[in-house]
Formats: sequence, C-alpha cells, structure tokens
Amino acid sequence: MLETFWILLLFPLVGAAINGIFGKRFSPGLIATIGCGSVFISFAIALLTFFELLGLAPADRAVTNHLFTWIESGNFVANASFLFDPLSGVMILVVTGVGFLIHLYSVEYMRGETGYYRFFAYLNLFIFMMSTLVLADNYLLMFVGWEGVGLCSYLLIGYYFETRVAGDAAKKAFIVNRIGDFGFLLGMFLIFQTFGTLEYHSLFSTVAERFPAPEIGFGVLSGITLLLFLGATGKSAQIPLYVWLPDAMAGPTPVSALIHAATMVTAGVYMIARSATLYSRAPESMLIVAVIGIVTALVAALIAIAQRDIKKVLAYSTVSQLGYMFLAVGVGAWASGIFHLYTHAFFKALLFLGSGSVILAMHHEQDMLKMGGLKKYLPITWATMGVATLAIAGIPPFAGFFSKDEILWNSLVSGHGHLLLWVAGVLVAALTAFYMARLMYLTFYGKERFSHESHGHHDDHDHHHSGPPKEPSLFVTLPLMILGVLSAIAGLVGLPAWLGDNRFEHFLEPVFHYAYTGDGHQGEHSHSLEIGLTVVIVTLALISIFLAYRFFVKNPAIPERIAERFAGIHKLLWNKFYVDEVYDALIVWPIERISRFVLWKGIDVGIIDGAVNGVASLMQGWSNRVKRLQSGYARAYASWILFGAVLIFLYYYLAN
Amino acid sequence: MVSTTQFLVLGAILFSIGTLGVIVRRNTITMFMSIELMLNAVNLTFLAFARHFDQVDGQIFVFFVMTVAAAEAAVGLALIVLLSKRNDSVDIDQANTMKW
Amino acid sequence: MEQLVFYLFATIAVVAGLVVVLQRKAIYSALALIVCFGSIAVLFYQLGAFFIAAIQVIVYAGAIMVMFLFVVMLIDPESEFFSFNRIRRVSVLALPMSAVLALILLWAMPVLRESDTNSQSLAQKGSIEVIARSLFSDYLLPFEVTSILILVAVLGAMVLAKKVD
Amino acid sequence: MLASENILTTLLLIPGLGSLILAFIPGKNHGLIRNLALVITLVTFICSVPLVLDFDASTADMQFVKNIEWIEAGGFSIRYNVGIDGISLFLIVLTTFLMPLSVLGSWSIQKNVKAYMILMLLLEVGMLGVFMSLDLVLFYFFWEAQLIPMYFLIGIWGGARRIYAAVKFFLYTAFGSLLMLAALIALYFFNGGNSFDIVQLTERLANGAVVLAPMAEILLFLAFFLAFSIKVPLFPFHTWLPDAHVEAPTAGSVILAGVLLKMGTYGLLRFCLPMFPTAAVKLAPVICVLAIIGIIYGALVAMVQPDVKKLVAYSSVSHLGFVVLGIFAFNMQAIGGATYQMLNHGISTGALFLLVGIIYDRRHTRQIADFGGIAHRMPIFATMFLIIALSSIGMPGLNGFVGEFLVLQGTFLMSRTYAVFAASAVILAAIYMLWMYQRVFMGRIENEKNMTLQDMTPREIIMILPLILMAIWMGVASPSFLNKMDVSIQKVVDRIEDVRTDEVYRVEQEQGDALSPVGLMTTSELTK
Repeated sequence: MLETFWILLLFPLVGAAINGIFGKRFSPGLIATIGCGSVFISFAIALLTFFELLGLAPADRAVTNHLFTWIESGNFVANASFLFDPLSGVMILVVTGVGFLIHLYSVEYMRGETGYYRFFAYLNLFIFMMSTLVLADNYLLMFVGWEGVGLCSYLLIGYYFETRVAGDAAKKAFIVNRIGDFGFLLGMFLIFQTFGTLEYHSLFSTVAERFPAPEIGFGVLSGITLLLFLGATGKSAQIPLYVWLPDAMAGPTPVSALIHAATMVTAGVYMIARSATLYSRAPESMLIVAVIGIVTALVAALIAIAQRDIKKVLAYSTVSQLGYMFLAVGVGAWASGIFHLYTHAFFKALLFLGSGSVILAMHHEQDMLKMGGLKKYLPITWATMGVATLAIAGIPPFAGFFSKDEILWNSLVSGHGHLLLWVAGVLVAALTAFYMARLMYLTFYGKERFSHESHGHHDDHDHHHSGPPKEPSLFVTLPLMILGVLSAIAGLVGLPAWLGDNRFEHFLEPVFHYAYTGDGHQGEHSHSLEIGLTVVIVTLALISIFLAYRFFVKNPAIPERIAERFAGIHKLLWNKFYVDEVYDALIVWPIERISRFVLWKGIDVGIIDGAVNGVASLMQGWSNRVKRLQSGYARAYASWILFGAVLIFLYYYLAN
Repeated sequence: MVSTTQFLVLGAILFSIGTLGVIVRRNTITMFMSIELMLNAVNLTFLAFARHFDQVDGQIFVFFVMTVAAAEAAVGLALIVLLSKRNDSVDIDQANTMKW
Repeated sequence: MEQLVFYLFATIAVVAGLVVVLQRKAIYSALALIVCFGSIAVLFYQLGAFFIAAIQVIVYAGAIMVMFLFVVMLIDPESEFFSFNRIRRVSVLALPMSAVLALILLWAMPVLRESDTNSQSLAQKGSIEVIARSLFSDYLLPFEVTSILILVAVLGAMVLAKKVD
Repeated sequence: MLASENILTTLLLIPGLGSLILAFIPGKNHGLIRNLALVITLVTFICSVPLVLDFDASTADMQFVKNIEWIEAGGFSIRYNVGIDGISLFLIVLTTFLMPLSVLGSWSIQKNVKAYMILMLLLEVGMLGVFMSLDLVLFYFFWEAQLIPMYFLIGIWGGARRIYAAVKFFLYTAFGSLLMLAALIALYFFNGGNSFDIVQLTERLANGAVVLAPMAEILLFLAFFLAFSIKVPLFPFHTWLPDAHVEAPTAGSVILAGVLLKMGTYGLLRFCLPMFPTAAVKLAPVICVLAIIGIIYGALVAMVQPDVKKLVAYSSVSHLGFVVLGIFAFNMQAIGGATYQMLNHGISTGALFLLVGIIYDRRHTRQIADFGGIAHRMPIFATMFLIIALSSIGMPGLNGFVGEFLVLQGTFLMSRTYAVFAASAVILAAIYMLWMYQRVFMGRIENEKNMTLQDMTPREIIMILPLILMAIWMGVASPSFLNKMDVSIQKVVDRIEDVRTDEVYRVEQEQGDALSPVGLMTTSELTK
C-alpha cells in the first residue's frame, strides 16, 4: 500500500461526486452506503499503510507518492504528490477513523432530511480535502486541502441554508478563514522567495543547512512562521480569529463533531507541527504562538462557563483545547501537541456526538437549562459522555489526562516554557473540568426541566416522535461507544516518562528530525517534580468537578446568586466579551460604509464618472451656446460665409 | 486699350454689390438674382485674366460657370416656386426650419 | 474710345446692379438685372470673348432672365421693405462687411504689368473655333459631365415643381 | 486537414462568411438563424483545436504564420500578416470556446435575431483578428472593427440605459485607440518607414537597429498603455465597464468580460513590454500601484453593489488588476500567472455572466434584494453558480487559484508590499462573492415570484457545463497550458531583464559604488 496509498484519497472524492450528482435519485440507504463505505475503504487503506509504515525502520518512515506536476512556471514547481510519514499517518488515521464513525452516526442523525444526499456528498468531500491537507508533501498542496476543508465547512455550516443564522455563520466561517489564508499565502510566498521551494523535505533540509542555529531577533523565519501562524489562527479558531467557530455550531451536529472539533480545526496545529523545523528556529514566533494559545484557552474557557447552549459550550471548549495544542507547539513540544490533537479528536467528537444524541432526544432543544435528569433516559449517552468529560477534564487514566499532562509539563520545563504559561495552563485545566462538569450536571442530573410533550422548535425537523426522550438507534450509539472506549484508552500510547516510555513521541520523532533542539532543558528535572505537579493538576480538576456538583446539582441557587453578584462579569462572559460586536463596529461596519459611500458613490460615481460626464456636459453646454449660430436663417448663414471670407482675405492681405 | 485692372475693379464692385444683395434681401428671388450678379462679376474677372494671359481656358471656364448657373437657376427657381407655395411667401426668413 | 465705352457700360452695370439689390419690387430687379447683363456682355466683347458675349446675351439675359420673370409673375412676390427685425445683428453688419470686402478686393488687386497684356490674338482667341477645339479636346470630359448636370437639373426642376401635394 | 499556415485565416473566414450566409436567411426564421450561428461558432472552435495540438511549445517564434501583401503603395506596405505564439494561442482558443456558449446564451433574444447573430459573428472575427495580427495596421483595424459590433450589441439589445452605456463604452475605447493610432504611425516612422511588421519591429527595437530617445519611448509607451489600460480596464479608467456590463445583453457581457478585456492585457504583453521595456520598467511602480488600487477598490465596490451583474463587473476590475500587476512584476511566475489569469477570468467571469443571464431570463431582474432562497427551487443552478463563484475567488483546485497564486508569488518576488496589498483581495473576494451568494441563494424564499422558478434547462446546462469542466481542468492540470506559454513569456521576461541589467549597469557607472541604488537591490534580490 505504501506505493499507492494515495488511492485512499479517491474513494471519498468519488463518493462525493456520485452522491452529489446522482444522489437525488438514490434511496437513503444507498446514499448512506456510498458515503460511509467510501470513507471506510479509505480508513482501511490508511490503516494498512500505517502498519506497513510501522514495519519500516524509523528513519525510513517517509514515503512519497508522486502523481503529477500541478503548477510549473519558471523556477517554481508544485507537485501533486503525497507524503506518508508518522505525522501524516496519525493524522490520516484520525481523519478517516473518526470521520468514518461520524459518517455512521449521521446515517441515523440526518435521516429524513431533504438534503440527505447533499450532506453525505459534502461530508465525503470534506474527508477528501482533509486527507489532502494532511497527506500533502508541500505547502501549496496542503493549502489546497486547507482551503478545501474551509469550503466544506462553509457548505456544511450552511447546510440548513434556509435559516439566516446558518447562512451568516457559514459566510463568517469562510471569510474569517480567508483572513487566515491570506497569512498562509504570504507565508508561502516568503518561504519560496527565501528558500526556493515549498516541498517539505527539501525545504526543511535547506532551512537546517542555512540556519544551523535559531535566528536572533525578528528575521525572515519569524516572518514566515508568524504568517503561517496567522493562517493557523484562522483555521484553528485562535485569537483573534476564533469568532467563527461558536457560530459554526449552526451546522448539523455531526458536522460540528467532525469538522469543528476533531479534524479541520486541528489543521493549524498539524501545520505548525509540520513546520517545526521553521518554528524551532524562530523563538520570537514560538513565544507568540504559545501566548496566543494560552490566552485563547483561558478566554474561551471563561466564556464557556457562562454559555447555556450545549453546543456553544462545546464549541468554546474546543477553542480552549486548541489553545492548549498551540501552547504545546509554542513551547516546542510538537509531539505533545499532536498527542493532544489525537486524544482530543476522540473525546471531543464523542462529546459532540453525545450532545447530538441529547439534542435528538430533546427534539432539537439545545438550551441546557431546559434539560436535566436525562441520565435515566439516555444511559449510553450519559456513560460515554461521562467518559469523555473525565477525559477532557484530565482525570487519569483517561486519554486527556496524558496529553494534557504532557503539555503542561512541557510548558514549564521546555526551552521555550515559562512558569506563567504553566500557571495559566493549570487554571484552564481547572476551568475545563468545571464547565464540563457543569454541562454534565445540567444535562443529565437534577430536576427534569422539560415537558414530555413536543419540544420541537423546528417544525420541519419534527419527524421524531414526541414523548419521553429515548436513546437513539445503534447507528448513533455505536460510534458513541467506540469513541468512548477510545477516549478511555487512547492515551496509553503516550505514557509520561515516570510511568514508562512515551511511544507516541518516539514514533513522531523522525518527523521533527530537522527541528532545532539545541538548548532543550528536558531531562534535567526529576520525576518527582513531574509527579507532584501532576497530582496538583488532578486535584484541582477534581475540586472543580466537586464545585460544579455543589453548584448545579446540590444547590442550583448558588450560580444564580453568583451571576447576580457579579452581574457585570457574567454579562461580559455571556456576551463572549463582546468580541463580535467590537469586530463589527471596528472593521465590518466601516469597510461596508466606506465602500458604499466613499468608494462607490463617492469616487466611482461622484469623481470619476462625474469627471467623465462633466466633460461631456461641458461639451454639451458649449454646443448649446454655439448651436445658436445655426439659426435657420439663410441670410445669417450667408453673412457668416461673408464674414469668414473677409477674415480669410484679411489674413492673406495682412500676411503679405 | 482698357487695362485688366479696370476690369478687375469693376468685377470687385459688382461682386460686392451682389454680396450685399444676398444678405440684405429677404425676397428669395432677389437673392437669387444677386447671386447671378456675383457669378457675372466672377465671369468678368475670368475673362479679364484670360485676355491678360492670352489663354483660352478662362473662357472655357466662364462657359462652364454659365452652364452651371443655368442648371442652378432651373432647380433654384423650382425650389422657390415650391417654397412660395408652401409658405405662401417668398420671404427667406420664413424658411428657417434648417437649424438645431 | 475704348475707355469711353468701358466706363459707360461699367457705370450702367454698377447702377443696374445697385438697382437689382435695392429695388423693392422683384420685377424691377429682374429688369435691372437684364440691363446689367447686357452691359456686361458688351464688356465681354471688349475683352475679346465674342462667343461668351453672345452666350451672355442669349442664355443669361435671354433664357435665364426670362425664367426669372416667369417665376416673378407666377408667384407675384409681395413688395419687400427693408427690415432687419429678424436677424438684426447680422444684417446690420452686412453693409459694412460688403464694403470691407470690396475694399479688400480692391486693395488686394494684383499689380499687373500692362505690357504683358497680349491682345494681338484677341480675335483668334475669342473665336468659336478656338473655344470649340479646346472644349472638345482638353475639356471633353467636363463638357460631357456638364450635359449630365443639366439633364439632372431639368429632371430635378420638373420633379420639384410637380411634387406639390 | 488544413495547411498550418491557413488555419488562422480559416478561423477568420468561417465566422466572416458565416455572417454573410446569415444575411441571406429570412429574418423571421429565428430557429434556423440561431442554430446556424451556433454551428458556425462551433465549427470555428473545432478548427481552432489544431492550433493547440500542433503548437510547438519549444519556440518563441510566431507560428502558423501567413504573410501576404495587402496594401502596397511605393515603399508603403501594409501586410496581411497573422500568426500566434504562446501568449495569443490560448486567447484565440478562449475566444472560439466562448463564442458557441454565448450564442447558446442568446436564445432568449427575440428582437431582430438575425442582426444580432450577424453582429456576434463579426465580433468574433474582430476579436480573433486582434489576437492573431502581426501587422500594426492590421491589428489596429481589428481592434477598431470589434468595437462596432459590440457597440450595437449593447446599444440595441441592451437594458434600459443602453444608449448611455454604449456611447460611454465607445467613447472610452475610441479615445484610447486614437492615441494608439498616433503611436503606431510614429513607430512606423521610427522604423525608417519600412513596415508595420510587429515581430520585425520588436526585434529591431531589441537589437538596437531602431533606437528611441528615452522621452519618445515613454510617450509611445504611454500612448499604447492608455489605449490598453482603458480596455483592461485599469483604475481609474474603469467606469465604463460596470455600465457596459449591466446594460449589455448576456452574451455581450460574456464576450466583453471574457475576451474584450483580455485584448487590453494582451496588448500590454505584445506591445508595451517587448517594445518599450525601458519605459515599462520606469513606469512600473505607478502602474503597479494603480493595479493594486484597482484590485482592492474593485473588490470593495463590488461588495456593496445591489445588482448581481454590476457586482460581477466590479469583480472584473479587481481580477484584471491582478493581471496587470502580474504583467508589470516582470518575472516568469507573475507574467505566466497573469496570462493564465486572463484565461481564468474569461472562463469564470464568462460563466458568471451566463449564469446571471439565466436567472435574468426567468425573473427579469438582477437586483440581489429581489432574490433569496432560490437554491430551493434551483439546486442545479445554485451548485453550478457556487462552483463558478469559487473558481472566481480563487479556490485551490479550480482555475482561479493557479493564476492568482502565480501572480501574487511573482509580485512578491518583486515587492513584498505590493503582494501584501494585492493578496488582501483574497479576503475581499470571498466576502463579496459569498455575501452575494448567501443573499441570492440561501435563506427562505421571501419573494412570491421566486416560488415558481424553474431549474436549468438542458440547453442551459450544456452551456455552463463546459465552463465548469474547463475550470476544474485548468485548476488541476495547469502545466498543459502553462508549458505552451512558457517560452514566449520567457522571451518577454528576458527582454525586460536585459534592460534592467543595463539600467543597473548605467546607474552603477554614474554613482560608483558609493550608494547601492534601488534598481541594484531589486536585481540582486532576484538573482539570489
């Protein structure tokens, strides 16, 4: 499979094409079979390839499939060729694996929708684009996937295009992403100008050659990395471009799970890890990445606490977790970042799918204050989501614990680490445990705050039965259970140093071969310090969960009192720090107004056309005056002729 | 012998008189006659030069001018008749539709 | 003698010309014009253009002017008063401008050396034969074209005259 | 099939004679006239295919050349001299490719179909002639000749303000071309009154056989440049474009955007750069800034347009800004990208206008506010529109991206600042296109009239599908196009490089090496 692993890209593409073009006439069963089947085949191929890769010596674990030359002009060449190495291997497994489960989930979740075929076509297209992104062997091809997933995200967020919210959210997502892509593009230009290639391998070896040590101050590498990072903030919803992700929840829940939690939004992290060679030589950028990451994590976690919409909480949670990943890569812990990406994909996808299951059971009610006590109705959902919550909260031995622990440890001890980063990271961990516990308690515990009658706000979705909430079918619960198991055990591949060997990190090591690791401080610290810090973090998380239990189960009045007491802060958090409003007032509104009134009505119609038409009317004005000579009186004409003749004679007479 | 210059002076005077007539008269027919007068003034000049340079071409030219004048008179007078029927007048100022 | 004849007929021509322009009645103008043409014909003769002089009398004073008279009689134009009311500004200028024109033409008169005047062959030059020879050799094409012109003019006149209502 | 030297002439003759045939068909027979026009344009297209197949990509010389006497008087010689190189090859194919589609897009024309189709065919002759002429006078002849059919197409079959638009279009263009005419004649005399042969003239200017004084070169450059930049149109000469587009019938807009605008950029590449490289290098900063203003300005103004067609028209201003910027960035990527972008713009904007025409035929309005939610009623239409819109905003995998990317990268090599500003259009393009898409296609159907909309008919699908396939092909397999252009573009770039090196040398001589002049820096940056 290693020689032809690229064919795994074909299946989703073909699936998308078939469903997209002919799907309207297909039965739902056929559509679902094509949709899920194509992704499953891709997953199987990815798995096969992955195991073949494992059979190779670590240094040889990078296989390229060259397909054709895509763009060639002068000394610029971009190939359509794909790379399978440990990093892209992990990514493609996550993408196709989680992707397949979510496809499976959608079979039931989306049943009865009018655009069933459309949905699966988009979803398949997304898998294709995402695979392109992670398998590309050069930045330009990665950019194809990068934009492609943005497009699919646009299509899928706007899936319910008849609602205005969905349309707005889709557009916002795409445009904000485009701002990031602007940076990505410029980053690529700068790479090409400086190093003459966009192909990973030759680029990284050139960089390692030309920059044996990190650059001092703000140089070209810092420029490149910051521009690329701008792209990453767009795609991965970091400050300042995170605003689109919460809105993106207007899309169907499986989409939120796949695109806006597990895969697409992690592309930025993947990209930075991929560019480790560049970043590790640009300490200034590293610092910025880490700071942005942790600030985003903190801000998003704070906002998440005050949200009532179950999917909004998860969305901000995603932003926050992504911040963690950026913190990781920002401190040079590339493998830890990818490790968290990998575990996060499982538990966050699970959380979204679980919330989807809840939403389905609640007839499309998303407000957590109108839920409660669902545990007895949705046991499987409750159990799996519980696992995921423990995982994201960082409770051992669930997956999130290992990855988060790695990140926090590295943020303290790595060459780029700092105590402040660690403190903030721990704070975020505690907040995460708190808001996730809040979500669980509000949803599954306490009083039932809903009636058993119809809750449907959306009449057109009212194909589900009214009555008490009940667990959806196996199509929904099976993916939940599989993801639940994965959320529980996936972390075991990356045990911390004091527990054994971090196999995940070692596996990824060849990818970061060219990354600069000169002055790392790792290994100087004792295991006892690491264990001690871990205990602190876990304890904090447990305390947070307990607090949440007190607040939202034992004594529901407390949060209300707190909210009243700190009304200002609560309002600020509830309104997400007014970032959308600020962007609107500072950027969107002025641009729109200036374009309309200054550029179009002012310059275009006013000045330029005004000048042109002004010349014309000037001409007209003059001819209006001059035309009076054309009086219609023949004698006047004759006089003019005479006058002219006299003038001519005079001229000749005087000239001689 | 009468000098060429004398003829030319006469021609100039006649021409100017004709011009004056074309401009000040409103009667189309009189205007027409003034034009004929101008043509004759020119003919006179032609012939004067023909004699002066001892060439026959001047006379030929006068011949042509006369032919054209005849043709012009035929069409022009037809037009005048037409105009007078339409406007009930030969006043040139009443035929002022040829303008912007 | 020649000078006398010249001045006599030149004066008649100028006076008649003035009458043409200044006379209020078109019929008088026409008659004055005939007189003018006649005296000009004499001057033509004096210039040695015998054939042209003959044509002047026959065609101009005869044919064309008769046509004018016919038209004058046909439409009986009302008497005209000098009035500048319609196009005052232009007409006011007409007289001075005509005067200026005349002055310029006189001033600009080429100074001709009279000795150059070649009048020996006047009789030959003015003879019909000389003209005919030239007309039917060098000027054959314009001559023929002229015939078409006249044909067209005749047709045009007929069409125009006929076309009323 | 055809002797290679006669292919180009055949291409001119088919639509030319075709229009003659149409002239003899009774005007009431609409169906026959339409079908015949379609067949004629299709045959033209088929005849242009051998150009691509037989094109020799290894030489920058003119190919398929036919050079015969046309007007000869003494030493004065105007020749019928046609031929193509890598730059004009695809523009010709683009023209023949778009024509049948625009004829298909004119099915809804009811008024005087015969005259319409005849004018369309004559327009094709004019456009093809511009791209293949190798004689200055012949070029000028075709340049002006295509103006007249277009004028009538807008003026007769246009919208409410068609007269204003047609006259504006005509005057703008004619103003430019008169300056060009003067420059053509001047060139003829600078060339020693020898010939109007473009290739020969370019060579003689390049090898120093004809030397222009610096001022003369700048003036000649400006005369040509003004003519072309009005046609392009470059900011601030662009205001004729929105009016002409909005008022023109669908096919008129397609041709106008798809081909006519390319004549301007083609002219820049064929005349301004190779003939007056020094002036081009000197004036490039100004031109680049104008192009960038056009890019951003066009996008911003497009954003707030209430009329779909006007939006697309302003987006053309933006896209063509990219082309001009690429041309004046003077390197392989940028000029290659610019040439590619010309084709892309022809495909995607042509398709956009056809699509707008489809909806206009149904609703007789183009106001965005009149639509909304029509994706419900017209899913195929919505999908096709989206694909084309994405191609227009440079989605990777579709054609627009390749051109835009190359242009921006080439520009980046020349000047980072320019590239940063130009690249911001990437964002703006997404905004105006998607915003419009959202308002037209998404949401609920608010307007009762939109409830009865019918989706695309087979004819309309056939009309759009080739463009979509082309957009995908050009987005994926760009080398099949770029490789054929490479050598010809290289020749232009080399010419500019020669001048730039000379210039640097001169500056070095004058200034010694006390200060490093700006020109030196750019060149050293390039050679790095």
